[in-house]
Amino acid sequence: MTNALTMLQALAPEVVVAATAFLVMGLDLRRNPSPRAQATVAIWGLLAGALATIPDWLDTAASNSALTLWGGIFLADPLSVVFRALACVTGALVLLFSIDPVDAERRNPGDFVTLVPFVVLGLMLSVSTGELLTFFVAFEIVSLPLYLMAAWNRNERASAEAGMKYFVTGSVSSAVMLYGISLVFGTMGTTFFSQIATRYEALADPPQAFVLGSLMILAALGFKIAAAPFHIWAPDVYQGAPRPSAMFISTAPKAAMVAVMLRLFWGSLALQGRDFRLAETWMVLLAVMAILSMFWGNLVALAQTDIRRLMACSGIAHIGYTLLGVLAASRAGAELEGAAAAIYYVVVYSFANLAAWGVIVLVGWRTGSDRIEDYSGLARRSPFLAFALLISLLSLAGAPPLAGFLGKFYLFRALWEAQPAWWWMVLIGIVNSVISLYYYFGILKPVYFGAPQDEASALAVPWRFRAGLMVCLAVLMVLGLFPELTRMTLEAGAAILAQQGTP
Amino acid sequence: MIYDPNPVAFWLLAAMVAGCALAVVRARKLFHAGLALVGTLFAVAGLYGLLQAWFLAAVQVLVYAGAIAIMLLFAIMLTHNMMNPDLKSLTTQPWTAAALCLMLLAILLGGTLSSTWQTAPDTTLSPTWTPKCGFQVAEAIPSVQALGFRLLDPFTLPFEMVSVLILVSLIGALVVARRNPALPEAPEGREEKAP
Amino acid sequence: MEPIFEQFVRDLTGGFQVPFWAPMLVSLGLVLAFIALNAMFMIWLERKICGRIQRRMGPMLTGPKAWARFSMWTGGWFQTPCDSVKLLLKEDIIPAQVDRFGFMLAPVLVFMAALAVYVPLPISSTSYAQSAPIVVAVADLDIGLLYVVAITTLTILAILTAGWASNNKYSLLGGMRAGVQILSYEIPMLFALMGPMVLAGSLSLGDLVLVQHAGLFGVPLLGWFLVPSFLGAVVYLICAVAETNRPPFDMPEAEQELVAGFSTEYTAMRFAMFYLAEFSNTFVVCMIFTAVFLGGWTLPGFIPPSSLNLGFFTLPYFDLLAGMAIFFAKAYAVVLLLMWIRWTFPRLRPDHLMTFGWKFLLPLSFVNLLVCIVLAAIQQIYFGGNPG
Amino acid sequence: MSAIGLNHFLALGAVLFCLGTYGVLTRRNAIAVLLSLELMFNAVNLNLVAFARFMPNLDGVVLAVFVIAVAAAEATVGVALVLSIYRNFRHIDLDQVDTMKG
Repeated sequence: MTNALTMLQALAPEVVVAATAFLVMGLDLRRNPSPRAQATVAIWGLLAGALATIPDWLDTAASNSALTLWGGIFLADPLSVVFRALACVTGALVLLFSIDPVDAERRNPGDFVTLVPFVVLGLMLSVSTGELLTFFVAFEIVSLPLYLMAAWNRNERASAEAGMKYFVTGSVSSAVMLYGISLVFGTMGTTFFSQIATRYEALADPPQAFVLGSLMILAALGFKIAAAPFHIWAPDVYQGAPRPSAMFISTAPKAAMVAVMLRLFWGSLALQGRDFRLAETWMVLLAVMAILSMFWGNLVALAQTDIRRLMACSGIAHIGYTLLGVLAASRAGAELEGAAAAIYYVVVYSFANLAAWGVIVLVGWRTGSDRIEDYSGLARRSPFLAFALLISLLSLAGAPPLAGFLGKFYLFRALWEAQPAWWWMVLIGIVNSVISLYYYFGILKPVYFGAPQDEASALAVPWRFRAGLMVCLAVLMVLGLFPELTRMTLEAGAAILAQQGTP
Repeated sequence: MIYDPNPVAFWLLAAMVAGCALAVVRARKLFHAGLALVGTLFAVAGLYGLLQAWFLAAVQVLVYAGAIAIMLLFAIMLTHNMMNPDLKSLTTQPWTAAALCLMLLAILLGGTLSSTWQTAPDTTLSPTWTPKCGFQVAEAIPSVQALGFRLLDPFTLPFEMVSVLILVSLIGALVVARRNPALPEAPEGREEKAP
Repeated sequence: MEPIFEQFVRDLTGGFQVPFWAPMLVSLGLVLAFIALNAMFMIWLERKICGRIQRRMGPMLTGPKAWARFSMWTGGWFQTPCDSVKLLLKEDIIPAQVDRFGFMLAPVLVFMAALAVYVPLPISSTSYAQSAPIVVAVADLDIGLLYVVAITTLTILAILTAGWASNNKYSLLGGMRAGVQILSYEIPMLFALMGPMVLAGSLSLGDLVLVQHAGLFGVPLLGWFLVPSFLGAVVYLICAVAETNRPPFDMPEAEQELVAGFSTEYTAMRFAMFYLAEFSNTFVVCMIFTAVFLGGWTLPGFIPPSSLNLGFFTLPYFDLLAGMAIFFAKAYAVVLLLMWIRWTFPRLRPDHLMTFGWKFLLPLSFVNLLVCIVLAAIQQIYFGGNPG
Repeated sequence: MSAIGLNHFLALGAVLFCLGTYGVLTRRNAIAVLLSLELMFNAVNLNLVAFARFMPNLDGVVLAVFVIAVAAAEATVGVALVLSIYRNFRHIDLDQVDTMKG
């Protein structure tokens, strides 16, 4: 058992974020609450939370092991460190982009700001737990506020509809996941990942109910990350929800889910180098999900005229790519590359997506429209916004000097190395990237070559947006321009990650 | 002593669970569906009792039947015309849905019933751990106490998280459900005025 | 109940083994009879008290003149039996537009709840022919206190059903008000009860009483949870009044606004069932208060002998009888307190009621819980173990 | 009647879960969907408690307590959303809550 100090160190980021969340909530209870002040406090608190992961990072790097609390309910390992920091930064950026429009439109900005740190707390806990039910509870802390944030515009039909759709699909997937958890508990007698692993190893034959249970868990995870064929809710929700909420929905839960998938697949349930019958079953499903997601996302995106629906489709496609990495990670011998590539891709995707959504939020707030034709001439109205959109979309498309390109490259290489016989899957990935170029350019063309519809021109960019966008763009460019840096980090990370799963 | 639940009690409760659940999904009046849900919840609580999980049975009645179901009944009363039977209560393809569900049932039954479970013939819900809290606990711990210790020792974190979960859903639900005084009311408002 | 009943039958008949269902049946009969008779007595008492407090003539004078002339307390007793006969003989009306299923279900549910809540209530204990004292209750459940609070749910459900099924605006509003009120006050009530739970380390009502008898910090009277958890007792009492919809918290049936609330459409026996359940519940909360805060059937430092020798006759089960006497004396003291409250306070407004419950009672019950935890910790550390 | 074993409880849980699914799929009324969801959560709890009793392993009961708490939060959110739908559409018929086309 660890002493109180280690416990505090391991939990420091969560403690900081939780304290921030309660502080922000307290600020909302004052007689004249100031949402902007709350947002400032929340942003700094979240950044402090991200910084608080550093001791964990150094500690795990130095000892090559994970800090385990309560027998595996809480794990502070490299995987969790990366994603906890990512969750904090995502939350801070979302607040930076959303506080101006939310405050201006008077839609309970204080409560909106209050919920964000709580969601981040849920994200952090869901990526750093080694127990199924704790994960479930943590993920509900993420989902429930997000359902409500989707319905935040209380007097708008589309928003209420988005919230309801998100809620119903999300709850059904929760129920399915719980049923799966109950079956896993029944077969293995425990819900701790590490113990499941050891007991699974001891069994000659995986019980059918266990396979069924884990498939149900997987399907539910597919729902939550909007991977095809469980994606139907995504476009409507992204379109109907208020833009800041949609931005949050499209980034935060996806990254956390990928982390959890990696942990499940690679950390404990699919054991490295041992019995792979179970993993094979899953891999088929994963591959199907990946391919369907890529094709559906990219092809449907071609037909979209609403930029939010388009982003939803592109998000589905990107989940498809990421699943290729998870697939590689669940293959013996290529786990490290696969996992590292998936992590890298998700990080890059988050920043690119945040930047793109930042622009969408600002333009939507100022013009009240999300139609792609209304973006026409954006370059003349605000060169900075146009540039931000250019960089983020190119990165999403995977154009060479940017981080997105490296991300895809790592993914495909990991998949290739994991199983050369899967060359056709790599090919599908490449074909899809090319398709995606087409619709990303479909946005960029009017932005740069179209004429502004109204002459009223220049779009003022508030400093919050400017700062947030700059951070995102800097990340995309630095990660892309200095591949050595990335590779070194990844390799170091992967080496430590290898220790994970054996707490 | 082998744990052997009373078959008569089981079948009665099982029939009540299944019957009430069927009523929940098929009743024509929404309020009746709500009442049937409460019936299901009570029957499930009875099953917990049969399984000797008394504390959980009480919690089920207190929280599920007492809070969740009642809240849903309130929602029915707040949104629904009091007496209108819910005539068009089903979607256009109930048979497709039924077929799907039967398939799901077959899969679930096939998957679960053919499995071997790690069950022991022993009867007592005895915990296999030793409390670390410094309390003197008798050898045969009543299950409520054991449950409490279990919540304190490994499940501390989820326990705290649940409180956060309830807090956030409360904050958010209040915002979404409340009328916004700053904005005009939705179109087609009826004459009703809620307090 | 079970062991005592078996013992009793064996003593009487010389070794007859009772079948397993007999104790249940007997306790059901006893509880039913108790509810009916006790309600009549309480109605009489209520009338007397309201007559005394508010100077109402009827309750003090109706009935044969001689009785009224004899003393103030004997007059007016005739009213209750007359009422009972009237209710029993009235026509049972089911209005045309009601939802028949719900309308008929509601009184049954409410009465079921009133019956079921008696199960874990301990009224006495006896050690006759046994080494350790046995708690006298239908069944002294492991989770008794939780069970009692959980069963209240059924009452809410019944009232909501009655309100909805009557197809009447007054009923619906009354039902919803009652539902909200009971639901809201259940929370501070549970937290108020949690103090004693922590102090005793048990949820069983029998255990709670025994622990109180043992005393806190080794001092017997301190053990009555009224002392260490005084705030809890106050909060519980207020919540209990609200839970039973008694004035000053009788919003659900506020006559001036809602005719008679959820029971507007009910007549005759069905109405009587609501009425009976209400009085039964009132007495039940007083019994719970007695058991949880007033040391139940015990008196500090007083342990009755298991049988009393009267010289010419040995009274068996003396401790049982003495315990019951003590218990009911305490419970009726609480009943009198409730009646005093009822006839002296004006009715609250619904929003005031909610504010009072959520913003005042709930924090107060938290404070109480904290105090109890501290006291329990002191007991644990310096006096070793739970008091029990 | 034969002795009641774990499988009986599991089968009942599966039936309950499927009935819940059926309700979610076929009901158009938003609250009816919520009611059906509760059935699904109950099926899970029934499974967990049955496992807990037959294994025997107390953890199942602990997990069930958490599931109940989560279900409570979920229902709160559901009711809030239903009220928001009702305010905007003046009905809660999910089939007609479909304004977005893509």
